[in-house]
Amino acid sequence: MAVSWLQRLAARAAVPVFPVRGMHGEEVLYRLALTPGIKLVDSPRHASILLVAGGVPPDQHDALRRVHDQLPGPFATLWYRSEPLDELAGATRLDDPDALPEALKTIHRELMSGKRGSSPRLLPDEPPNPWEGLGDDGHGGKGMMGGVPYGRPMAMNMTDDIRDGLTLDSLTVTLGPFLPMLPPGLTAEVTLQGDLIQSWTTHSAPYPIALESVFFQALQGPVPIAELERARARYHLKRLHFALRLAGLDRLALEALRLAFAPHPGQDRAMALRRRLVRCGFFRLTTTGRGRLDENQARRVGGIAARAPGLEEDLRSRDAAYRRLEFTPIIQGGADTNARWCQTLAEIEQALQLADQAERDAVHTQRSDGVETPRGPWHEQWPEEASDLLDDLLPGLEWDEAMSTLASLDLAPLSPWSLEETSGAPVPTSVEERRA
Amino acid sequence: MTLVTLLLLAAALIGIGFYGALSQQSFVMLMMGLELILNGVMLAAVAFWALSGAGAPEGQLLTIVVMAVMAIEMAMGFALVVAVFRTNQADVTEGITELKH
Amino acid sequence: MIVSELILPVALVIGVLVVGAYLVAVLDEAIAGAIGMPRGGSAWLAPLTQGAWLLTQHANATEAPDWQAWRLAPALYLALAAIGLAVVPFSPTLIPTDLVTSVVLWGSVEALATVVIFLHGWSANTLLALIGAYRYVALGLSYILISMFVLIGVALPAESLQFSQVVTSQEGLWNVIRQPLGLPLFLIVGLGMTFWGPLNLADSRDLAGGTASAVSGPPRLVWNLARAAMLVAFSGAAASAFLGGWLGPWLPGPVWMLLKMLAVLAVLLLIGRLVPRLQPERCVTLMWVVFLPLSFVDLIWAGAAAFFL
Amino acid sequence: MDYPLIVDVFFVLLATLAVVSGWRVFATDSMVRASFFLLVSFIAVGVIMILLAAEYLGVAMFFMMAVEMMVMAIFMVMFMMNPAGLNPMMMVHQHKFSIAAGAAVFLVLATVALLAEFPDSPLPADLDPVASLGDELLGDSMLIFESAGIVLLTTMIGVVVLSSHRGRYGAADEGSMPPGLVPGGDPAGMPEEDDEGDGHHHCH
Repeated sequence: MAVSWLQRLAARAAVPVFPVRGMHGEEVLYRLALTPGIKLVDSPRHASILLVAGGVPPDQHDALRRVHDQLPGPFATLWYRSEPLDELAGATRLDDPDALPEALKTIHRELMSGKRGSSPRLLPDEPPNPWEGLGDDGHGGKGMMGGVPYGRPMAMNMTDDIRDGLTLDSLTVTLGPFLPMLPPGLTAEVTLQGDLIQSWTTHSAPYPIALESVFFQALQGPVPIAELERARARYHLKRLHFALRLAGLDRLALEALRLAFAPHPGQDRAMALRRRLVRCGFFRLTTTGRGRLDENQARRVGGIAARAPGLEEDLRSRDAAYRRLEFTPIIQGGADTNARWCQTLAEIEQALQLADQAERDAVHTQRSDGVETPRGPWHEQWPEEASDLLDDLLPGLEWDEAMSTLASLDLAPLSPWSLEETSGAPVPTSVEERRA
Repeated sequence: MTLVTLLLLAAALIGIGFYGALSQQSFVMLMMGLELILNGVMLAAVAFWALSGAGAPEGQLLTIVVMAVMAIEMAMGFALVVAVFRTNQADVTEGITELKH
Repeated sequence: MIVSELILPVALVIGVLVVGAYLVAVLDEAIAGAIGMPRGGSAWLAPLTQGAWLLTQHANATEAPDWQAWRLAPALYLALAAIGLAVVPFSPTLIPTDLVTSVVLWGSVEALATVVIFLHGWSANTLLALIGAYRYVALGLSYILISMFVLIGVALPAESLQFSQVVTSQEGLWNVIRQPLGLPLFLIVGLGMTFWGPLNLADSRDLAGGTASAVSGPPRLVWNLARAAMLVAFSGAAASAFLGGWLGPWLPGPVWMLLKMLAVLAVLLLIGRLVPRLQPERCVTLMWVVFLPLSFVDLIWAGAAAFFL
Repeated sequence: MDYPLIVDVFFVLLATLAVVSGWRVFATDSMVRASFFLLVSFIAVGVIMILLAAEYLGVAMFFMMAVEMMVMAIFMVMFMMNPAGLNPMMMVHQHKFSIAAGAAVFLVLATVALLAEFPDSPLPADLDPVASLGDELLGDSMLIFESAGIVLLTTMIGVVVLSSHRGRYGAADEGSMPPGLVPGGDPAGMPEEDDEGDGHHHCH
């Protein structure tokens, strides 16, 4: 029984999971990243389980079907806090984050041993763009020009090149909403020339992200600054995790995540993390001086992106309690990717230091008319969703620069629900009251 | 593997290269034809060196020179393609009716 | 005669490649565990289970790929690794292929690897793989030159283009000391030709796996195997060119050779885990502006050393 | 000179490979494939060279051609509208004449090969081809070798000038114009009758 021997071995492999990041689905993925025996992969071709984490809006179900059909058989789906597609009504659905790792492992085992059949294909297996070539030799047009042989124009360039003066072939594609390098939910039509982005048109904004409930409580009344600041550090550390993973620094990415989930993260650990990042060359080799925001853009994005170029916008400095802790906003001198990461790391350290200090003296916030969220000031209105500024920002960048710029910018709108509500933790009552 | 068979192979490569160089409209394809001709030439040179020239070192030297010629041909060819493409947006040989700009 | 000239060398090359590739996977897993990545199961078993899983997974199709090239590219890359290892001497007598120009042949393996990796990304007919392929060409054309100069440097004191002569020439002093710039530069070449760690521009995470992003099942297994095998072949070349190959006291030659290869592998895998991926533009700039001039310096140094020592 | 049977078998295989892939260069739709078919043809010829004891030249052929064809493929992608060969494509002129010319060249050369008498003097047994080549390159023929080097260097400079985006008086695609001899004057060094306009832009 050679086959069953192979299958038994395959069943013991680390479970390769391709996560579709739906609305509020990210939190559970951070936990999965720390789980041994589970491997989150970047391409659906490399996975045996499609994990749909969080809801997907109906207008993106077609995209979801396409991702689903890209998994090579045998594969299965698991829907975490998400309604399975109509065709897949029988698929496993799960709402309990703690049961997720075990469920994934079980599904993988069953799939390998043949107990569970592969998920059915949802779309017909036919070319999306049928042959429409015209002309004597199938050039697809008159003479040698024009025509759309496979639903795509011939590789000719009608727009001007923006870098080296050679107008060469350009390639127009639609990216998102589930591409793992982009913020979840973001879709864009992108024209590329080689790996140079020539144009970027954002079609739909990223899904809203949930803040921890303490930020909502801060608008109701005094909250402990220690809690607020630790929540802020956690938020930034999770973003840092994403960027470090993108840069191929898996180990430090996990270090950032472990720090985020530590019960009492200390400032010294954040400083150690920063030192290790400097030492391994993250700032010199990977981040770039690209992705520069002008002042208006920086103000629109808010938060880190605004403070990095030197706009001292921070609601915390209006609060007397913060002033007592000797809080002053940190600023950097640049508006590029590099400066934003320096700013992020500095703010993580600052937040953890404030938390330590505030905890000693049990300091609470004093003003509750506005709160400085990690995403920007939340005063009378929400921090604004700003993904359309990518249309101006990204053209002219290489793919890698564009992706690291995207990772350094926090453009998603804020969710009206708190992280605890969306990820299944007990909801503090004050949030419920506020909504009622 | 005799001198005659080697030379026949070289002749075949040169013939195909000749066809390509004459028939192709695209510059880059035309250059491929030229390269194929030089391929045959190099093979013939090495065959003579090994089987008919008693290992005279000039036989190998000739091949090295042909390789250098190939590199030069490639580089100049590509530079011309780039220059023509800049002005005419085309890479076909008919694109160069005048080469001043 | 057939046994000694055909079967033994082929068996040696295949054996070292397969065992070496397995060890690369185990070593990488062990390093990952040692520096604090979550680990499920033993490092010894992980490559086998992963391989078994890839064998059970179906090979997928993309829209209108260049089928022949797409399926051939992983196999060709593996074949290149085998050719590269075939010229590496394990002892004065145990040399799979003792070609007179083996150092130059190693250079051609590097150049052909660029072609094969480009083809792998190109033929899948998907965006991210294509970007990976383009990027790799830029990197490949940069590291080939560096490698040429470094290899000419080791051929100088040996007065030969043969790896076995290069090893013999190191009896007094290993090249790693005689030409201090050589090994670091050559390690960069090695990272480049296996697109490993900081130089993983072809299959990087910002491209969701790059040239391998659209490959699944057995072809992906071959591709992963070929990458590991290429690392092994490279470690063989580096060990013979700079670390004195089979030379060493007490132990028999082949054992020394294998130990040195393992040391080179360990260094490469450690770099791969600790250093972030270079941004492509910065990478190409570094290659041409810093490392290429350094390789000139290395060559001049090697020439002067060969002349005066 | 007699080669063992195994060498003859290899030669027949490699010769077939070289010719077939050389022919496929001009018979494939995919331009990238065309450049790599040419590479295969070169590699086959390189292996034949190694069989002929020209060990350095054969191996040099591999790496020279690998890099060259890689660049060629990239240029194909950049300049051809059908680089992937997804559409059938035939871009030829004077086709019949070219076929006839190619066949004629082959026939003439083949006749020469078959009819001419070449001296039969194989390699001396004690010859070291690599060392002999090296001695020649840096000995008697040093001038030729160094001239080739100089020519290559000149080519590099010329090529950079030809293909550079920046002209002496500004970007090439903006029509580089020398400045006037007096401020605001006519461009210096331009013939009077050179009227700006349609003259230059021929899109076939």
